[in-house]
Amino acid sequence: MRTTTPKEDFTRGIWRENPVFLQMLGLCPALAVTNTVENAIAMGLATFFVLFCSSLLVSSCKSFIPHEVRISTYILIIATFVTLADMVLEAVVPEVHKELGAFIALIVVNCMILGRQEAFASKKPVGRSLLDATGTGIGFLIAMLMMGGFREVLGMGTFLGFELFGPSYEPWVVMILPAGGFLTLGFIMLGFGYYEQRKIAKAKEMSDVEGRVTS
Amino acid sequence: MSDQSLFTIFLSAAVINNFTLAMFLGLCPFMGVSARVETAVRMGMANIFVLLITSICAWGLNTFVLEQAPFLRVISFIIVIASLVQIVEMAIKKLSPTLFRQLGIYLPLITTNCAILGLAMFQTSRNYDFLQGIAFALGAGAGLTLALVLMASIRETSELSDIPAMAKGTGLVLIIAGSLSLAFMGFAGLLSGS
Amino acid sequence: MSDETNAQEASPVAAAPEEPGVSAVRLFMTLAVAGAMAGLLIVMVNQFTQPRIIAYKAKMLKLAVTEVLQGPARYDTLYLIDGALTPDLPAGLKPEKQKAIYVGYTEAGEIKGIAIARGESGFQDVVMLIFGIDPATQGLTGMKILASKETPGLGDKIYKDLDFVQQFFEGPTVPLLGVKIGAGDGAPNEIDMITGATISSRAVIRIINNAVTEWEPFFENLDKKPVAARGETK
Amino acid sequence: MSALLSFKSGVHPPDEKAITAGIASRRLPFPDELILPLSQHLGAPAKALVQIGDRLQRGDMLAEASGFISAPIHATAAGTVKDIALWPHPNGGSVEAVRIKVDPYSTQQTRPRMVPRWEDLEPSQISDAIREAGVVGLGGAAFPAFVKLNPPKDQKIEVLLINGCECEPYLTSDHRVMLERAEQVHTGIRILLKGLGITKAVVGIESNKPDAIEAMQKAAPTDLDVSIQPLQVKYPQGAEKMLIKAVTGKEVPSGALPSVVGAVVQNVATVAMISEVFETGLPLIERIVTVTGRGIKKPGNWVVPFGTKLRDLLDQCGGLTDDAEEVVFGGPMMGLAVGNLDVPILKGTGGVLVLSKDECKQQEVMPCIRCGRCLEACPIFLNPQKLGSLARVERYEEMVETHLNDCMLCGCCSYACPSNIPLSQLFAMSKNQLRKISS
Amino acid sequence: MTDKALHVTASPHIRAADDTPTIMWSVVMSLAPVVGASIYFFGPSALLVILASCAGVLLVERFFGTSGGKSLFDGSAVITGVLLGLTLPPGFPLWMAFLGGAFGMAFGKLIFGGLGQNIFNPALLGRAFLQAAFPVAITTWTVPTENWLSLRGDNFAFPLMSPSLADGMTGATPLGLMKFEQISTEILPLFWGSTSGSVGETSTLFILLGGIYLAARNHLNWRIPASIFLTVAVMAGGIHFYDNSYPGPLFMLCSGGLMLGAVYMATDMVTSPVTNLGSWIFGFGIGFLVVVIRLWGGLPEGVMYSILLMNALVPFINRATQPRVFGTGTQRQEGAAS
Repeated sequence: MRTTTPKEDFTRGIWRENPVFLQMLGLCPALAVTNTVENAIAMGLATFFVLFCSSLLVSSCKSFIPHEVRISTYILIIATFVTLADMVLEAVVPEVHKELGAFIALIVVNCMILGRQEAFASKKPVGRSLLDATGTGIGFLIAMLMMGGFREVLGMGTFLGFELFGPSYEPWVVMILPAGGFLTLGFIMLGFGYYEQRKIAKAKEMSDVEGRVTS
Repeated sequence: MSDQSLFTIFLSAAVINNFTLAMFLGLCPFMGVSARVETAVRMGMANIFVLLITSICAWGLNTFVLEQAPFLRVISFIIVIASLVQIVEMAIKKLSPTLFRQLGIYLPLITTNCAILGLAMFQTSRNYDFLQGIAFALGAGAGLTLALVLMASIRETSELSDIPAMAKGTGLVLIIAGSLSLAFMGFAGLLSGS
Repeated sequence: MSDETNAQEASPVAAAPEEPGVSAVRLFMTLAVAGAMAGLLIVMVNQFTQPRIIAYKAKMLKLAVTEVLQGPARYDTLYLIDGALTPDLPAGLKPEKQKAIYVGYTEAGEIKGIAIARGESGFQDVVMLIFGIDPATQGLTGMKILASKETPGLGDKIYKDLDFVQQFFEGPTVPLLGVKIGAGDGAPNEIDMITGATISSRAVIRIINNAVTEWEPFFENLDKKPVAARGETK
Repeated sequence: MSALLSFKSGVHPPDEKAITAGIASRRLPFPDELILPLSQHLGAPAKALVQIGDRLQRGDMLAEASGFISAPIHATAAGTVKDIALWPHPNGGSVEAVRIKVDPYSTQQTRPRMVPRWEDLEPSQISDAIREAGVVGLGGAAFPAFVKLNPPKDQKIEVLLINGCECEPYLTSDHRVMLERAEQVHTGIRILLKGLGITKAVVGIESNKPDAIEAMQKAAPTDLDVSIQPLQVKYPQGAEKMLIKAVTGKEVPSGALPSVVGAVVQNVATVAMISEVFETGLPLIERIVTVTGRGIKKPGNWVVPFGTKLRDLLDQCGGLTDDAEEVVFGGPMMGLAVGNLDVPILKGTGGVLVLSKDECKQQEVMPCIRCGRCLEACPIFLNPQKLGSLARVERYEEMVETHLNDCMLCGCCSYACPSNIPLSQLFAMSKNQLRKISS
Repeated sequence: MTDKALHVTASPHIRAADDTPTIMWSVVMSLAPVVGASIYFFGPSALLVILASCAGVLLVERFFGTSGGKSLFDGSAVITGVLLGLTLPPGFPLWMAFLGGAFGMAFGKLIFGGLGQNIFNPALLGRAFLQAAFPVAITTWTVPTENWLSLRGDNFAFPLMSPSLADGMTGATPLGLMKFEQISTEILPLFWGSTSGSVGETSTLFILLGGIYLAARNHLNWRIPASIFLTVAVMAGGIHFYDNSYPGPLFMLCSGGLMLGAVYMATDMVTSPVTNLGSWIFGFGIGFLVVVIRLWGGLPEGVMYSILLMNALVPFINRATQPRVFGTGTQRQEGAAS
């Protein structure tokens, strides 16, 4: 594995290797609970919490965990923090908890978290792991916010409950339905694809120009 | 809430609130394994099998073990399911090496497949009894398989088309999934028609 | 299957030569310790959160019952045990798993109404609601949707459209009959349905009618057997 | 119509046979020069036996067969070998050919008999005689005719099928053969039956040639079990497998030869020429060729010596019209377009088609709209739609799984395709690619 | 004789007369009476809605299509636009119709690579999107007004804003009446088309005429509508016979979008199976789903969803109904045995 700087550990997950948009991890929550910005933020924060705590624990205990049972142990650790997050959310913000429902428990099976443990926390020192977890967590939060924002603004005409376009706005109900989740992520991925293509085209153009100049 | 008939539960999980297209569960195989119809079918079958076991286990754990400690559900479900999938994996490896090779890395992923844990959690929060749980698991499995096979056959066809470069890969799959989800909305209200 | 082969199969990528000597005992111990610690942590946090969660649930239930019974002086929870209603829950049974109704009383100790919760399939998924009924007049005293995934902007009008909800507080008699707005002839059991959300409207009406049918046999006994003041008071 | 025997699927292109069907065949004057490519048949090219300057009589063998599936080539007119060099071939590209300067003063009379009388031969010797006479299938594929007379020992031949369908639109050479040489055809059948050691033959003729059916029926011998079977007009009725299916109801298994189902198929023109070969004692040196289409001034049917240059033949027919667009060797469905008028007429050339602009208007290729017409057209029941899309993305292995090798390139799918996708061309190219990959 | 430049093309050198643009334009032409009838019944609103959806489709095709506008002339995009317009209510806001056309074209067709490569019928996908996005507007059926020239609803609602509709201007479709109020509609008006409903779906007569014309020219696969009609008639008939509170087969066939869907949407060549057996299965599936959704589903109408669902199944049907290749399979044994 290529060595990375601490700064890279942190920034990588935020955008360049965004867990949702570029690694296609954690799709289930990114699609299921992003119908409002509020839900998206709550989910993002809960996931962030679990990721951060699990990374902390895993990277600090990595020398005690035999290789054979590492996955089981990671899952156990993650599940513990998920349960904690679940209980705390239910006690503190019961309304949001009701909206998110079983999807909080499903943070356990968010491949992004297990993936970070296996790929990073179990191999790197605590500080680096926390940087990585923070970066990835922020990346996930950003993705959730983008999804939630797009869907809530179009689907209800509001952002975090604030009306944006006045009372006679015609909401695009489809956006807050399941189909809207797929379509929104699809639009974003198409945007990424378009950007990628343009970059490739530009690079090609540049090399063509250079080729012409040198020849 | 557990007044629903078995058929209602089955139909709801299979088409009306399709596990993948409306509840977003089991997306990893949906995006990953759904490039070939044969693999999708087998993956679906493996899922149905694991879902059934999960449902029975979740019901057993809830009724007999976790009566007093509901807060340990997530942990105990995930552990029991993980061990079960391990066993299934070994069994498949032994019984059908071809199948094992084709499903490759996705079999262990069934453990961390939201559909499995999701089934256990939803079944619990809806207070399903044993038979309702079975119906739920079968419905969910049928729904997953249906979505997988549809997606796989559509992708097989689309592979031969001139997909615009920007849509190659995930973009197209998501748009297809969105379209499927739109189409499945036609089943809404199927059980409440007067 | 031995542990070594198992581990190798599970992680073909782990090319690092492993010590063959990691004993099964150690593996087991690691998991056991981790499990024990996890359990401990969860139980500890649970100690703090559980009371709040229970209190919140109770509060929400009380709010709902109070709303649909239009402010009873107090109400009792009656459980259906072995085909009879009883305020006492036999030991070992969990309250949330039992079928129950909530009987509200006036200051004078007369029955003000009965609140019943029930869920059935709506347009998308299960619609869960609670409603109050006055057994004397067979008229509803209120209705509140507890949970629903009905289509936003359309089916969700069953709790967002206040005109629709208000009708259930105005004492319509059971069995309810859904009619198109303006198409009714003024009978006391008519409910104007929501334009464009007929299925969801009908689901609400159906759920209430079914609940009444199910619980009606018990209504008469209630009158004869006023329960002593106990349970929660307002 | 529906009562007539046929196969499933296929297409119904307009037959356009009226242009030449009524024109009796005439002998083409010997040209000044003949071009005889060493590869005029399916299989290994023949090996030249002559040298520049050699004087040849009409019927002299100038190249011998080189292998089991191969055929000798004979001089089709008396003259001098001018050159042995590469020459444009109708299939495209150039192949080794013997150029003969025709002796303008020769009477082109027949020398003493080169082929023995068939009556004198044992059954087993008949096939050898046919082989020596250089007879190949005149239906188009030019498969050496004797091979079919030697089926594998474990396969019992029950019936000889004579292909008089001529299902390609425009062409009428077989039609003329049946009208003008019905007796000869029946003699040919007699010879082949003797060679095969069986007694049953069926002649399949598409019902758009009632006069040919009548002529053949009139000439049929009474001592042999030969029946004339009218068939539905449909392309490709004349393909071996389709003819067998139509007449016997049996399907030749995928990848197998007709002998597996007990049938041997010969083209009606081949049979007539076999008879002629034994009659005259000369090897196969000429055939009837239809020159037709709206791009030729005087269409007709001609008895043409092999090696005649296309240019000479077309000149004889008055030349091309102004709107002539494409010259095709063979029929419009499977024939090959030629770009060079110097190519010679070969053993397998049943017709020369000169299409006008209107007849072969160039149409833009559109995307496939999955209308399914190619599936309805394919006589082999392939899925050309899928094969076509696989070919587009060059997934040749999957094409083989989709039964590409069963495709006989009949062109039905291309004909039917409303989007003008050159399906059969794609399949031919894919087959070539696969051959390259495997070799 | 002078040599002239000869064309050298691959065989076959002749082609069947039908080509794709011919087929497409003949479908458009056959829709003309349907469009005419819609204008007759619903006034200028009908034309406006059709034009708006066509505009959405054509603009997207022009600016995002790969052929750079050439495909505008093969008729395929026009069909999508007209068909989408025909499935919308007459009073539908034009901006929504435009959006539906644009969505259907972009995500139903272009994203799959354009003409011939899409999985879902683009017109119906556009409509499904509109149905999910604006469920109220798309089920608001305006009643006919006295004045033929007046608009039927709020066609000119400001983009992104809700249409406004005065009370009393809306009615219910025959299917809605049947489902929610158990009121049946006479067959004759259904057949002629003078009922409320989407712009182009009401007139069974004109749609059937168009279908017969296309079938006669072999421009549509008659097996698909035939199997849909058959399935619906048999199922609805059986259920009606068993419990006559359910609508009868004639009502089922003539009401709602069944005719339009069966004749023009389901038969879209690109999104229907390539095999004949597949076509029968496809039609049967659509008919079955239509009856199930109409009788037991939440919506009064299910044709759009039925077709989309079966569209999704088409690649699978194509796979499963591959024809038996000549000389393989069962026939071979028969041949070998005899």
